[in-house]
Amino acid sequence: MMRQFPANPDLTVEEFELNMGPQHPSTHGVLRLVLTMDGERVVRCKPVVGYLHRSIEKMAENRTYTQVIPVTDRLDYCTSMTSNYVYVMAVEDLADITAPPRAQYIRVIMSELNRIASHLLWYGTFALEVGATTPFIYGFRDREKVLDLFESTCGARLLYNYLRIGGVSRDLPEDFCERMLAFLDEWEPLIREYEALLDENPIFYNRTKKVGILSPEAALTYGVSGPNLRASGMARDVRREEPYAVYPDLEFDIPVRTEGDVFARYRVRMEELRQSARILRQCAEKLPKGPFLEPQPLRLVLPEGETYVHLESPRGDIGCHLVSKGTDKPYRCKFRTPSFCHIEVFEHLVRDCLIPDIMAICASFDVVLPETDR
Amino acid sequence: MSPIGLNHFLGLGAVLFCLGAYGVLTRRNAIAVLMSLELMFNAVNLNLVAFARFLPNLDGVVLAVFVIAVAAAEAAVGVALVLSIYRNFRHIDLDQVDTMKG
Amino acid sequence: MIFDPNPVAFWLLAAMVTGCALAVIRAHKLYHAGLALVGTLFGVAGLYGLLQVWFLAGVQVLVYVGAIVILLLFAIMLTHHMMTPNLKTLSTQPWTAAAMCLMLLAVLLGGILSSTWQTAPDTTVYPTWTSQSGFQVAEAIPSVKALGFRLLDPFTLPFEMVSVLILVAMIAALAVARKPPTPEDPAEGCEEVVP
Amino acid sequence: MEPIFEQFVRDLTGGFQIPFWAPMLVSLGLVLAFIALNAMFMIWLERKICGRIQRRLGPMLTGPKAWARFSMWTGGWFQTPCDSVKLLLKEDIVPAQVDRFGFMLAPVLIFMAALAVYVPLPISSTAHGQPSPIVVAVADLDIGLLYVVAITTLTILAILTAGWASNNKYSLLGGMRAGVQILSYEIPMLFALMGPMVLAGSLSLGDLVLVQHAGLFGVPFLGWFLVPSFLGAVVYLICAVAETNRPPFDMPEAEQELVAGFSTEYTAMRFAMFYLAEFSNTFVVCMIFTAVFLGGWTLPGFVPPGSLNLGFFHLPYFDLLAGMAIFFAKAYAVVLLLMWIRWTFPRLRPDHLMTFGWKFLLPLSFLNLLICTVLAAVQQIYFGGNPG
Repeated sequence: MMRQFPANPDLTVEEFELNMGPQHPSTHGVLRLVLTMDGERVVRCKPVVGYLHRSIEKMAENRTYTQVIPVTDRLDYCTSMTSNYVYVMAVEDLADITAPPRAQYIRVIMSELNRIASHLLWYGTFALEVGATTPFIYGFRDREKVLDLFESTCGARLLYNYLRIGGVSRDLPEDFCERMLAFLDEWEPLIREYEALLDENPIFYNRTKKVGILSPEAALTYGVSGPNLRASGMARDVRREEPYAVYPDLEFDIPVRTEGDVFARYRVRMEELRQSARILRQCAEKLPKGPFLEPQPLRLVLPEGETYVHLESPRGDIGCHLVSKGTDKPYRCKFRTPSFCHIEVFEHLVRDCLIPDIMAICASFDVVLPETDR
Repeated sequence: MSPIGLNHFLGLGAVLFCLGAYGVLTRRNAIAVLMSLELMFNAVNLNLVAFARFLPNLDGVVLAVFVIAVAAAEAAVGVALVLSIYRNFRHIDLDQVDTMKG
Repeated sequence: MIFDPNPVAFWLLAAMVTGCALAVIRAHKLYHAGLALVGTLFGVAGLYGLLQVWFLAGVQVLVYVGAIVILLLFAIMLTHHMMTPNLKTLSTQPWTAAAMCLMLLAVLLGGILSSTWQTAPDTTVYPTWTSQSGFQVAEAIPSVKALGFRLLDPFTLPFEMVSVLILVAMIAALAVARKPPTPEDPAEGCEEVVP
Repeated sequence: MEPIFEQFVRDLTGGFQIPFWAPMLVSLGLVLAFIALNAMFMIWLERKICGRIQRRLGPMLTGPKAWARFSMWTGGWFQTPCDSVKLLLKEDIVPAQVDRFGFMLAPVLIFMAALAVYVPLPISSTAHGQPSPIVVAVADLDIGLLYVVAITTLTILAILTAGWASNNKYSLLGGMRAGVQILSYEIPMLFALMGPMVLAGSLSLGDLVLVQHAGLFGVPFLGWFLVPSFLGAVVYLICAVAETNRPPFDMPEAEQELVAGFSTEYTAMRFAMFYLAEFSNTFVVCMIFTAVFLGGWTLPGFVPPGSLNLGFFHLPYFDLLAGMAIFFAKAYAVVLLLMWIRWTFPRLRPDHLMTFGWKFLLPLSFLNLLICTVLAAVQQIYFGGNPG
């Protein structure tokens, strides 16, 4: 009689394949992880992306330079401002346009507010992934107030379409700075409250400490950027290394942790919330008067050439590679998005973890799927 | 209906025991054999308790407690063996676990 | 007081026990056999209840259903694909086995019927502790206390031996079911393997 | 239950002899009604507490608008009845690839367990028309605590069966997790309960309460086993949360990990049965905690009169009603504690859960048993024997 001997004698139970996603409560949209499991332990993990592909880059090739801006909103719905910004920056770089100083400040204000909104959203969902429901509501509650500020500025709460080539679409409302400062005064003490809910909780501590450790070398190899890179001990920040807009005039620290685990990523983002508030206060103080937009022709024609610019979005280093053939439409518009790189890391980090660790690790990287697939 | 006496319980115990024995003899799956063994344990226990109550002597119940304890130990070791067999052969068909035959 | 179990309850329980036992030895899906085993065990627990040995009925459910059967079900889940029925249920000679078992049954029943048992109504004075009078007070139903005293008074040594046996069995089970240690094996294995 | 019930009927009708099956039927009906109504109330309360903790209002729209205007605690009263009706009316789906027998059996099994576990739970006592106070329970079993623990194991079986029969990997993982978790936490739980058992010298829940009322070392305020067996109470409460699969121990149905664990494939009425059983079990562990550690329906040094005469109105069975009020007040205090825990903590990881149970709770429960045994011996030697 046939006797089957095991291929791998170390197996205790049968390995099976588990499709986590594309529809799963905690893959935030449509990430699919093909997991090979040994009981609760992950043997292999293969992330599958592309379920949310909308061919944004191709669409950009068929629109005039101004018309592309609303499309970039959809790049990352959590931080539309920075997506707008990186594209506008590329166009301005190629066309050699400089936005007026007031517009520069407004852009920084919007970027930082959006960073706060994005990190708050992340805080809520991350806590939800490790099973705490209450922080979710806390995070979303305060995000609402940021969205109110956006709404009063550009009329939209999610997809702003606010930045323009050469400035921003409209000036800040009269009382914007007062309202922003009032919000910061009210909100900054609440960061302590967020931390109190999670930081000192032994369950949370055990779930996140020494879980999903990403070494600095591996982080660089995979192209990890932003808070995730800084949590692995690399003090890299585009705002500091290749300062754009008015960042050189502003004082802020770059929070760094050396552990590289889930907890470190969480802490770095919490500190970034404080730093963003600090930047915003300085901006409110220094905001100059003057024009907010240097008007450009409706049908803007860019000289032939190409450029690559990048900036620090809440998720990391987002870049735009723009190629112009001297027409009114981009020849090629390629976005380098941080989430795409971060998803690659899962394969490496999730191995030998338990299912709950997958959730904690994936959530800690703050991956946004529309940005990944574009 | 006629009153129920000791013989009724003993008869039921005998039926249960034979069903268990049939299972042990015919089942090929190790876990199924373990289950049939539990049936036989239960038949014995039933007899012990019936004796304890009809020939009034509590010792039968005490013995039944011991049997349950031993059955628990047996099941633990049995399942461990089954898992071990499964790890080595990728199946738990007892008729094919015959490498000791040489 | 003559001890007289309720006949209706007895026959119902007997039918349940026998029916479920048949399912245990014939079910095609092993998991169903496990569920049927639970039915049998509950039936036997009911019979214990009928015999007024409530403590044993409780222990039966707690240990058998709560531990042993769950353990067996775990073993089934770990060693089988989820839904494949166990195809080769019976060995090559089911009829020989059936004949043998029927003969065994005949012998047992013959023995039972031909014997006369010295049955007697339960008049034992089960010792019970009360604060007023120490050991005394008769109880017709073997209470948990009576059983406890019985277990610890003449049967102390076997009682302790059983605890040693369980300890040994536990260690043995761990030793057998453990993964062979590999260098990169984490100190804390996955939890399902520990029976 | 029976003597009181007979007495009650006799009082009411003037000497009517009830058939033997009537008390059983009545108590079955009472328990069923209690499970349904209490679960509805608990779900409403849970949502309100959750809302309070998360700084929102919770359900406010269903129910009388005038009440909702008054405060958040008076709004949304009809939310859970509406939800139940919705669940009842939904299509009952049995997926094609499931094991039909197991799939249909599991909810029935879990509900049976939830129902049967109420039998020995004492909620009050009365001396009305009786020579000595009688414990009000469906049946105050001699093996009460053992019975409760034994019946609880049926829950594991049901969840395992649901997980296996659903033929879904998430369900299977959820079922396995539940099995391992409940099995592991049953052991420290049993040992935690053993402390009070030793102190009272009985397994019967009614006896346990009466012993607590009598007090330890002759001091009634030491009577609640919460005091002498404090460690046991803590261990029991933690294990009880784990046994009922409530967060932070809700690994088996962890939404973010296993979708809905063992109940992923269940819809409509079958899902409602799981849900109902879960809330019922939560309340049961609170009732057991009340009876075993918080002195049940008694307050130290307080014995309610058998009937209350207000002059214009004579209230019989006053001791029964007062006992019930005290008992449910205590039980709901424990419920509130569990809800507070639920909405504050993140979820544990399965291996941490195992380590916590085996390496921390189990030794702690052993220590508790040791302390209780010493205390029981002291009580027995110096204060005239076992109070039980």
